[in-house]
Amino acid sequence: MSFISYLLNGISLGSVYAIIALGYTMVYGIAKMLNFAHGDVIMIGSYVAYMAINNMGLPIPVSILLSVIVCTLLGMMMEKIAYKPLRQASKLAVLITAIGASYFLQNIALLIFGANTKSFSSVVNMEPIQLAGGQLIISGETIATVVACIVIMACLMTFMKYSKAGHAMLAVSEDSGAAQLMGINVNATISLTFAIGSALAAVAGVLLCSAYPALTPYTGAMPGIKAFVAAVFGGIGSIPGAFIGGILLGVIEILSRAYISSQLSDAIVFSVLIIVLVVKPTGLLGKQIQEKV
Amino acid sequence: MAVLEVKNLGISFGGLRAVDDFSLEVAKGQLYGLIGPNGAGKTTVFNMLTGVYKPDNGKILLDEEDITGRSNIEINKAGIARTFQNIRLFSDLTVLDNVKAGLHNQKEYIYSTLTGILRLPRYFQAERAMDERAMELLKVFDLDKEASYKASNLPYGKQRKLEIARALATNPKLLLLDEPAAGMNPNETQELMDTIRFVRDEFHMTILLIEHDMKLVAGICEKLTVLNFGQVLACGDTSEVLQDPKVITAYLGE
Amino acid sequence: MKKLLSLAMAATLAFSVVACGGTDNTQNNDNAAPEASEDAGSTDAASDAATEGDVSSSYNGVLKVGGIGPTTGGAAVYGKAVMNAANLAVEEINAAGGVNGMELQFQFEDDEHDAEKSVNAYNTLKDWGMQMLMGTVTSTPCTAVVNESAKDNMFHLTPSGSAVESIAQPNAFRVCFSDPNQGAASAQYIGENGIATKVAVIYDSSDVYSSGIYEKFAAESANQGIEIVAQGAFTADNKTDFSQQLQAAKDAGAELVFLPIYYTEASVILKQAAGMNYEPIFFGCDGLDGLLAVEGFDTSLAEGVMLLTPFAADAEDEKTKNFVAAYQAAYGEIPNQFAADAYDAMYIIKAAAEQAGITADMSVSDMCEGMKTAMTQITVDGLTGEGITWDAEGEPSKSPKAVKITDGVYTAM
Amino acid sequence: MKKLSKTTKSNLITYGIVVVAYLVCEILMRTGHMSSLMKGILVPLCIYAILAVSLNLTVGILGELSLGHAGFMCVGAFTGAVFSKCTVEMIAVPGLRFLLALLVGIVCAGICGILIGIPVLRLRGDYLAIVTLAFGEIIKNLVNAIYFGMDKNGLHFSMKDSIALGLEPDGVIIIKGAQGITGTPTDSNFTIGVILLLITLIIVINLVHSRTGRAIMAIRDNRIAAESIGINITKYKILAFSVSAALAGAAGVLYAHNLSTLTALPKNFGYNMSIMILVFVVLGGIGSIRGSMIAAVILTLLPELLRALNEYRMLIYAVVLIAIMIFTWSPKGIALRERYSLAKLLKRREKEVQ
Repeated sequence: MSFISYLLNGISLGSVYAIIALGYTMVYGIAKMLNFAHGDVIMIGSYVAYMAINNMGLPIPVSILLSVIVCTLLGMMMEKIAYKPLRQASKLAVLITAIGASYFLQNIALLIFGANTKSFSSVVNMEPIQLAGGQLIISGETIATVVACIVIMACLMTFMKYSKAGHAMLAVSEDSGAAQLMGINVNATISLTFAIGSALAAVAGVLLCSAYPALTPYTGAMPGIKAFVAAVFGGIGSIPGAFIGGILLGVIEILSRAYISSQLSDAIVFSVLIIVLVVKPTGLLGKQIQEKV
Repeated sequence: MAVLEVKNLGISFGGLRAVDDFSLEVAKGQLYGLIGPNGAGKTTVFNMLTGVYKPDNGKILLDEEDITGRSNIEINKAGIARTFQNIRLFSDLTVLDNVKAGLHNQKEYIYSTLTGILRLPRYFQAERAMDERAMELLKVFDLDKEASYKASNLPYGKQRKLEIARALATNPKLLLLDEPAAGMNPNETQELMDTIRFVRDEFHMTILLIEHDMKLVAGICEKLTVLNFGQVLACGDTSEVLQDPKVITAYLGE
Repeated sequence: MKKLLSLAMAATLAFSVVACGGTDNTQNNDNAAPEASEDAGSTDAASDAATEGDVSSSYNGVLKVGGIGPTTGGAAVYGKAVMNAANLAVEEINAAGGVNGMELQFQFEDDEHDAEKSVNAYNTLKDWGMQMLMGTVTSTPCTAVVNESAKDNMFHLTPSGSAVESIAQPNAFRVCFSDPNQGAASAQYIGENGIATKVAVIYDSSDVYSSGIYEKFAAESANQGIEIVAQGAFTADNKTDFSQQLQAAKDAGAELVFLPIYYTEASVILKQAAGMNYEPIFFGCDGLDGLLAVEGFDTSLAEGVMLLTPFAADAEDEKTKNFVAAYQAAYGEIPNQFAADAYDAMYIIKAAAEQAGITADMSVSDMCEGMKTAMTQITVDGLTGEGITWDAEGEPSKSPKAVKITDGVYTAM
Repeated sequence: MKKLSKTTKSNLITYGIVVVAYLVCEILMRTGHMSSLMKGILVPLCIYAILAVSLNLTVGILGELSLGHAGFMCVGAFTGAVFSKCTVEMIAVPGLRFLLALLVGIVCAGICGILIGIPVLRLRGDYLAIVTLAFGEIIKNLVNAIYFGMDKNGLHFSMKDSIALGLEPDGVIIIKGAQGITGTPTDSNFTIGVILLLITLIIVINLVHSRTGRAIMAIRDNRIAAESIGINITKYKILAFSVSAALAGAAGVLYAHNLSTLTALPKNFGYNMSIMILVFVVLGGIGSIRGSMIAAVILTLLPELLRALNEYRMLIYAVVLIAIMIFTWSPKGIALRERYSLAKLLKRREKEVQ
């Protein structure tokens, strides 16, 4: 019985990772860059939602919408100011810029919102489901996150498969030069990707802080890294991969904490990642790239 | 005596039989051409010969030594060097260093990492000898004046030449050239033909080359093998092969 | 070719000059410009320090006290609280005539909760002309700085550096309890009052404070007949989710969950425990103070939480009320226990300095000697305890108050 | 032949910068013209310069992105500190003790480099980056869970807590989990730091300009071509990686002996530190040894010199990072740069140094 509840806990945590990883993997797939600032966009999204609910007294759906809008704009702005000029530059330069952007967001949040922890009140008003006579409890947040995660994944996959913009994204991710020649506006496509990725970050932020309510300027950093690991785990660039990677990561983390060592769970999670990558060098669902000689 | 002897070589990718039952014999000092339409499997043959791909079946003998299935590093050590269809230079190294990298495994220039770090006398001696040898090779290709250039700053034609120079630096028994004239204008091609011939004569080298430029093939190759759909279509002296109706059909279509 | 070479040489030279300029930036001020007043003054003092190891600073009846703590980074909340409260105390002290007639000057430097940065901050303060140190806020940096301050024989009072090693030198004292002290006191309190016998602990194994308390608590529990049925650790990188630790505690049937951690994590733990219908007694140390002040926190979750803390922001005594009101007016938030420690620290410095008869023209080392003796003689009534005294080791002797949260406020037990 | 003399000259300039900087600092220190801050920060400057130079070997010369460099530093720091603490009574001469600790740290970090390099270097690009990041985090996590003590019965080890060590009353706990190591003898000083930096520079520069270095750079520029001329990819990758790790270990030992306390926090041994070192390397010019050294010094000093700005300091640091990247890499930035002569000079320099 405790195993099942650990499993549920793991899925709950994993679905948060998954939802962040979806944003990560989108941006990576198209822009081919590790957006280290993604976790901090999540943090900004949470703060916006927090402020909207607690200080401006807006209703929850409006607050979430506001947070999504702010994050979308923020993501597009970041892309325009910091990443776009470096489209042709060395990958490392882009990485450093992303790190710079991450520091920037953290410190600006520190200045605006202060260092004090804010306790985020949950946006999910759902009674927990009790199973097996109250021994298994599935919280409303868990259900909301898992459902949101699956819905977003399905939407993204449909979007990629059937919409024109989605096709453009696929084309850009395969070969941006060729896509440009085919008349696809690469800049607009990448901008759109950042917009979608950041909008997802806002949703992720709200759900993350609903489930784990301590909000500080550094809230996004570690979940961001974990989600990044999850995205790599599942095969970075792959949308279902991000979902599977996120859930697996959460489950492994909780189970290793429960059955092996609570101090070493990070080490275990990262070791599993390494083993997976050594066996399958591009992650669980990643494309194998054969270099042509 | 055959430097290279290939028997019934074959490889499949997925369900596709890329090369099937390929046999070849190249004699010492020969200039041998491997031709065929696009997608015939020429580069795949090269990749099997140099150990990039492991053949599913067949045998490769170099100087009667079986080198089938060895890694590309071992095969290079055994004596096969190559160039690439799409130029693969060490683009951020100087022209000189590109050739010196080719000298990496030559016994007379080897010294340990520690010797290099501590700059023992052996380091200076070996480096000096390497410089001399590399400059010699560069002179052959008329690249000595550009020795300190970054390889990526060379004009295209010279990059091709540098690749050959680097391959020769490994002191091979057999040199494989993958479309050496690709992207060259007629003048450059002419010059290249002279160089290849010169290399063969000067270094007593055996050369196997893939080429699309029929003028070059007809001009310098002594023997030809024609590959079509992964199989040998024709094989023999250049002039005969080029007049073979089968070969003409394969090239011109029905 | 030659031109290129010479250009390169010139560029390199220029660059190296820039680099050197960077390296000796600060001391260049000293040679070049007396008009760079603040820097020049500080470097003078520093150069004295270099030769003698003691600083005689400006004589205008000013006592310069430095503070160190994190004001950026993940631990910024603690550093800022200390900085704010200390500034508040300094203003009050100066308004009331200063320390022994000297004007108290306070400067606070950021250390990002990093030992190396902390030493840099210490040295920066020395350049400023610091004569006493009130810091550092967090334990590990404090341990690093205490070695440096001992070399200079500078009086060192940490408001909240609670690790044993944080005051391992004779020049160092502290305001807060030491970690082992809190761990032992918690176990004794639980045991003696018979609150619970089956106890689970959730602690931050990557944190000095938390693991320090946990270890002593575990050791003392054995003497108190308390059984630790589950121990769940987390780390700084892994403090998003506590469901597993809580589940383990629940499954093990723990009646009490001991939380030797800070309130940020505790707020999440309480929420998650409520989510899984787990209602043990939660028991914490001074780190839990601040829980009720977390913005947006549903205080009903904290109902029944017990903590041993020397300070509670909604205590009813005059001192606390005044302090909290002043702090809130100045900074718009409710002070936590770090703030209280810092506020007390400034008054302790004042009391000890007056006891020792410190004057502005004394050397740092002489001040330290005087303060060391005075510290063991004074008795201070502060926010964090009545009648606090110190032993020569630097440990304060005060009794923690056990409080329980009922109806959203602390009530004494 | 001219080329050779040019690189030699460039290298001598690099060494010269270090020696001159050292002499200037020593003179200022001896004559009492140096601020306490500068005196305190000299050893860290050496540490970060060593780290930057050593990471450049992986990133610039080998061409692989590593985000776990701080992990090797951590290994060096902890093994070195444990050695020093264990032998503090046996070996009375600080210099000798430090030298031995240094060896221990270097060897352990180097071995870790090999162990990690073997599986990791088979991966490419971003996957390699994330795995090195993972290794760094694993090392940090493990170190935080280690309890290690010594008493008359020998050494005791536990992954649980210090009680589980079961020490005799006279025993000392050397590593106390997250509380780390305290009371390490502060054996390092500026002179040692500079000597180590010089040795690091000599090792890296000589390695780069040797047969081995050529092979490593050949792999970086074109792996397939390197294989085709018989260069053993795995061997040289691991060699470069482990040398880089060992040097980071040396920096770690220096770090551990600079302060009396050593803990593995996310700040000093986590991925944040790895990224910071990477920033030095990228800002100094990927592959430019001298550049990374200078960038390390400037970027370590910058936050200290910006202290007056208080909380805005890190914000400005972030803006500076982004601005420099855009300035040096974006087409507009490059055009802007080329209009100014000083910038031209700098660019020439970059070309020459390689």
